[in-house]
Amino acid sequence: MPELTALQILTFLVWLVASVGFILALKFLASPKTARTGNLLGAAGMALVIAWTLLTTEGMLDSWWILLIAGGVGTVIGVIGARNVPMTAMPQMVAIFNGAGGGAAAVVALAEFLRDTSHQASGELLSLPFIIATLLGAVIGSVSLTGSIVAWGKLQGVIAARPVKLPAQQIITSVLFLALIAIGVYVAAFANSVPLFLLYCVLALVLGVVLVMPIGGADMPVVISLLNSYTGIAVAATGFVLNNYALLIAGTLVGASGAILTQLMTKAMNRSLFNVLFAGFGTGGEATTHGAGGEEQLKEISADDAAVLMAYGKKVIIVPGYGMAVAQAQGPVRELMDLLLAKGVDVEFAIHPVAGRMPGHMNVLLAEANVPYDRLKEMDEINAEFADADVALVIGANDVINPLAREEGSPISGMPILNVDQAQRVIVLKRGRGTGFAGIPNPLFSNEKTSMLFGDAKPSVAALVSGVKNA
Amino acid sequence: MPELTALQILTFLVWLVASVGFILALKFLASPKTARTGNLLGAAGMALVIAWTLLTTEGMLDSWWILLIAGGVGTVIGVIGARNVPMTAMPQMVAIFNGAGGGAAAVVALAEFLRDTSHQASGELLSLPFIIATLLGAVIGSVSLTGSIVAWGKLQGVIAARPVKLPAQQIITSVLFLALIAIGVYVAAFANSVPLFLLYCVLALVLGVVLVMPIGGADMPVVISLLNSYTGIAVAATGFVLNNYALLIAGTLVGASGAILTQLMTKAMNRSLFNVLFAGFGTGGEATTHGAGGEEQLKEISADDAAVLMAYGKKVIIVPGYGMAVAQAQGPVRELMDLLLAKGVDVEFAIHPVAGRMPGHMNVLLAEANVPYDRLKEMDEINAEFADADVALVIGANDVINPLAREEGSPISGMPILNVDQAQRVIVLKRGRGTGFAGIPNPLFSNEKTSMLFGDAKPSVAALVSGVKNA
Amino acid sequence: MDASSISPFALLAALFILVLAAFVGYEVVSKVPTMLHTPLMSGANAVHGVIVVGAMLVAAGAVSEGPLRIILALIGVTLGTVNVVGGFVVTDRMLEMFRKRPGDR
Amino acid sequence: MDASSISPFALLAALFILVLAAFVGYEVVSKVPTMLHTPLMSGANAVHGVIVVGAMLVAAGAVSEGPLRIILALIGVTLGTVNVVGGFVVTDRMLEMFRKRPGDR
Ligand SMILES: NC(=O)c1ccc[n+]([C@@H]2O[C@H](COP(=O)([O-])OP(=O)(O)OC[C@H]3O[C@@H](n4cnc5c(N)ncnc54)[C@H](OP(=O)(O)O)[C@@H]3O)[C@@H](O)[C@H]2O)c1
Ligand SMILES: NC(=O)c1ccc[n+]([C@@H]2O[C@H](COP(=O)([O-])OP(=O)(O)OC[C@H]3O[C@@H](n4cnc5c(N)ncnc54)[C@H](OP(=O)(O)O)[C@@H]3O)[C@@H](O)[C@H]2O)c1
Repeated sequence: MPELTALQILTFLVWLVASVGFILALKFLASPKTARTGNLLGAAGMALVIAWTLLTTEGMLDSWWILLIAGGVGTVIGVIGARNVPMTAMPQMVAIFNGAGGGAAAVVALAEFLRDTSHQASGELLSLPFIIATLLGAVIGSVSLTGSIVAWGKLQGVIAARPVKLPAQQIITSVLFLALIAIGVYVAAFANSVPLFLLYCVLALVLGVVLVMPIGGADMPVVISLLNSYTGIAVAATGFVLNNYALLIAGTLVGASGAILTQLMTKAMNRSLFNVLFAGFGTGGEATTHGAGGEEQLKEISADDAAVLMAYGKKVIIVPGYGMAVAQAQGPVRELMDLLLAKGVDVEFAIHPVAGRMPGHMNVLLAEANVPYDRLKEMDEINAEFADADVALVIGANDVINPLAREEGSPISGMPILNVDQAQRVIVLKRGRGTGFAGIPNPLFSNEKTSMLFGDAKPSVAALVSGVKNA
Repeated sequence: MPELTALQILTFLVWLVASVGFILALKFLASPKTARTGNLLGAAGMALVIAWTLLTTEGMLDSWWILLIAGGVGTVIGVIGARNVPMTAMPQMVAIFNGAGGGAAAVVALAEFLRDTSHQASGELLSLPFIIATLLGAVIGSVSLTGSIVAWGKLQGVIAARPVKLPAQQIITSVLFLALIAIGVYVAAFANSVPLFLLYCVLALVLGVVLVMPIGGADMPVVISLLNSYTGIAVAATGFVLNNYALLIAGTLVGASGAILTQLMTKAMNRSLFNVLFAGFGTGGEATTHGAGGEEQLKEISADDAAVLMAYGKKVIIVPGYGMAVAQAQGPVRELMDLLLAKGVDVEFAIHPVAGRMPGHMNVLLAEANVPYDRLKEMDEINAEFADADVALVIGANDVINPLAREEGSPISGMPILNVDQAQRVIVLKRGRGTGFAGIPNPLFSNEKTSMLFGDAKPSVAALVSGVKNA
Repeated sequence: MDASSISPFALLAALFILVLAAFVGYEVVSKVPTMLHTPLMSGANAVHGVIVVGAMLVAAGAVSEGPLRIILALIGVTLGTVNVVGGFVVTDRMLEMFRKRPGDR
Repeated sequence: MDASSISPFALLAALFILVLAAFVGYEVVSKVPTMLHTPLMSGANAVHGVIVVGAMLVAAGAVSEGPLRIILALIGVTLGTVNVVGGFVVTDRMLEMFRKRPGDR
């Protein structure tokens, strides 16, 4: 390695500063108070390294129009997408951004391969660590790109959300894997062939589709988190190829953090990652929402009666679930909280770790509706308090309060649940007899403490609001 | 940088593996269950890197007798010291080991300086980053060496434990600092002079003494933790000089962890590091233990009466403090616990974060006596439970239960304390009217709920044990 | 630095950095509370948007290297920009909602 | 590697490693509960005992470099060995006491 110029030394220092920014961006997420500052620090580090690369790289400004067009288009898409996406569509949005990153990593790996083979004397091979990292960046980035697109499609309803198994799913997957390994080894060790590298990328793109198609729509958040980790690894690999420590560190950070986040998510659902990826379990909200649920008589309650119960109680615990997200009912829910608090009723929210369809889903929605976050209690904290509650108001939650989880033999067995059944009264808001994500009946609904208030959660809550006003 | 040989590449990998071992050694301390495994992993990493260096370094085996003598002596001292030290003398022991590390770092820095200047053409200067790191390693290592020795002496009673201010303390410290800076700059930038470097080391040794002498014996644990961090930094600096990543990473890890541990300790005492280092606050147990305490009548209780109170209570909370450590009473305390549990009394221990004279002091002692660690409750957890306790049994604790901390104007104001005064009855075991570490009276002792059981804690607890047996 | 001629020392240094960064990522993220897991996902997503820097390096000098490279540069920079801009903006939008102090209305 | 001729690149790599290791140290240690703070102190103490490796490098070849170097090597290796051996043994001794499972007698 030749001596470094002053410019190169400064470049290293810029990378270091940017990397510290990235670390702080993740570190400051430890508390909602510092999280936003952290994100801004991350963005500042990013701006620094982008600006530095722009201004100091030889030949960069010759390509000004490429940067202007591509950067402009990318910025417009990014900003418009990010600004306008409804909170319920957040997982899809993250999937798209993640896929874009994976695609970019694959493109960079490909371009590096092309550049370096073009300088190569015939018969000579690129150094092994270099070509291995290039292949890794290309394959993982490609899988992440198409996998993310499929995940987006499933959540957006563009592709069937149910698990779509190909005719010979296992065989196809195995063949693809073996082909990728074989071509990879050949390209690395025997001939740095451009056509084979391209074939390699195409197969990886196909693999991304094949891997995600058989997974149910409702499991997509786990898949997206995993693909996020993959993109991180792809970026780290290209960082290795380019000997660029900003990419290396950022990619590794994300690779590690995505991996542990995925693990935390599957653990909260009491499933293994293997089960998520290969068992075809999640069938996606709408598909099976209606029909199941059995024939038991369910006791109904009118909105006004429910409102009176709450208004004259001492403590109400609200249990939001996926249905609140679907109905976009968080605004009215907050109004309800305000009214009850004004009447001297103690109101708290019980947040199950996997309520909704993405981690922290309920927190984001309720924060959007300005519910102060010290009213949101995590499961372990609130479970002891249900016994003191006059009313547990369940808004579109189902699996996370299903007592079957306490018994053997159901798909959710062993998942910790909210002890809603310990409250004096349980009022459940849902549209009909639909099951939740796991597709199983919920005996809580026929419990004698429970009364149902049928209908879409948004008008139902609005009715409760006016009920409380009049009470 | 020339191409690396295979041996050099393997050396890097050995460093990496060892570094992971060091990280895991610290990481696994997050839980008592994994802590010991972690320590073994750290030791394994250490053994690996030592063995590798021994076997692969050119010229190493020519010096076999140096290694044999020095390694043998060091091992004997280390093992004998570590095996035989009583738990109460742990801080001193850590101080000695830490000082040894600091001294070794200074020696290595000095030797590197000598080796490199001897190869130097006259008038030529060593590269700036290299010489700066060498100077840092030498100065910090030297300060750590003598500072640790003084800390050891104060705790061991070899040197007066009270703060010993030199006649013109501030002036001497300032002059030393300025001299070190001036010589350092001169040696680095103008002449790599060996005599000046030696003078530099000597001044640093003096500085270590001058900095620690004015600090009270009881503040030594904080000082030792800080010096531990210093040694880490010195080791990292020599790692930089030798371009040895095992030293660099290990030193940095310890530097960072020592710094945050020091911060946690001062925070738990509600003081600033500045206050600890410069205010001459801690005066050390024995020195002022007797005399203060005022003239109020203190109510006494006999051991048998106290035993009856506990044996027929439902819940007893034991509050151990420094006095239990001095009296080595942990064994009898555990017997007492066993007896009470056998009688159906619920027994728990309230562990204040700064009870004793080192962090986790009480935990170590009680663990030594086989008290299961789920009976030890941290302050935040247990404070709510005192109201339910029939008896709070205070064994040689004082400051950590002093209600003056809740008021303004005392040296411990603002320090969180254990709410012992909320128990039905408080029984205090101490020798006489001695004050605690902070040297202030404790109004709790004249509280009407409180009864004193005077005497050394060990026989007192033994008396309680036989009292409970007969009750 | 010409990438394909990475020295073994640079490789080894990168390996150390990789291992340490993985530890940092793991430790830092395991302290994030569940309620911030969605912003964490999108924040981490934004961080790997730094790949846009790699794409810019593809663009540098692309004009003189023919249309294939220009096309790759266009695609790479567009995708990378979408990732980085979208990622940070959407994370900021989510986190803004968490900004309210406890007790606020 | 001759130390005094460290290349700028090696310096920079060391800087990255330093910063990342500092983060790792900070994060890892801030998860250690109070009750393990004393073993933490002595465990960290043992870890910096790796300085004995530096002292061994002083010893290597010392015999041919005269008495001063031999003395330095003797002192350095002795001190380093005390640090590393004593540190790990004493930490292990302390941690052994914590090994009992909750509820054991
Ligand atoms: N949080 C995550 O990260 C994550 C990720 C993947 C999977 N999951 C899984 O998702 C599930 C989450 O449980 P959950 O209790 O929140 O939800 P859920 O079990 O999916 O139940 C949602 C309920 O809301 C009702 N609902 C739907 N739309 C509604 C509307 N517009 N108005 C009123 N009610 C409506 C549905 O019944 P009707 O059809 O009768 O209205 C349904 O029973 C868990 O099984 C979890 O494992 C979570
Ligand atoms: N834990 C740490 O890391 C750390 C570090 C530095 C400083 N400190 C400081 O140390 C203090 C710790 O508080 P603490 O409540 O544990 O202890 P303390 O306030 O120092 O009080 C100890 C008490 O034990 C009694 N005692 C001494 N020897 C005894 C014996 N053989 N038998 C029975 N009683 C005996 C003494 O009274 P008699 O003389 O009347 O017997 C004294 O009042 C705090 O002020 C803290 O800030 C702690």
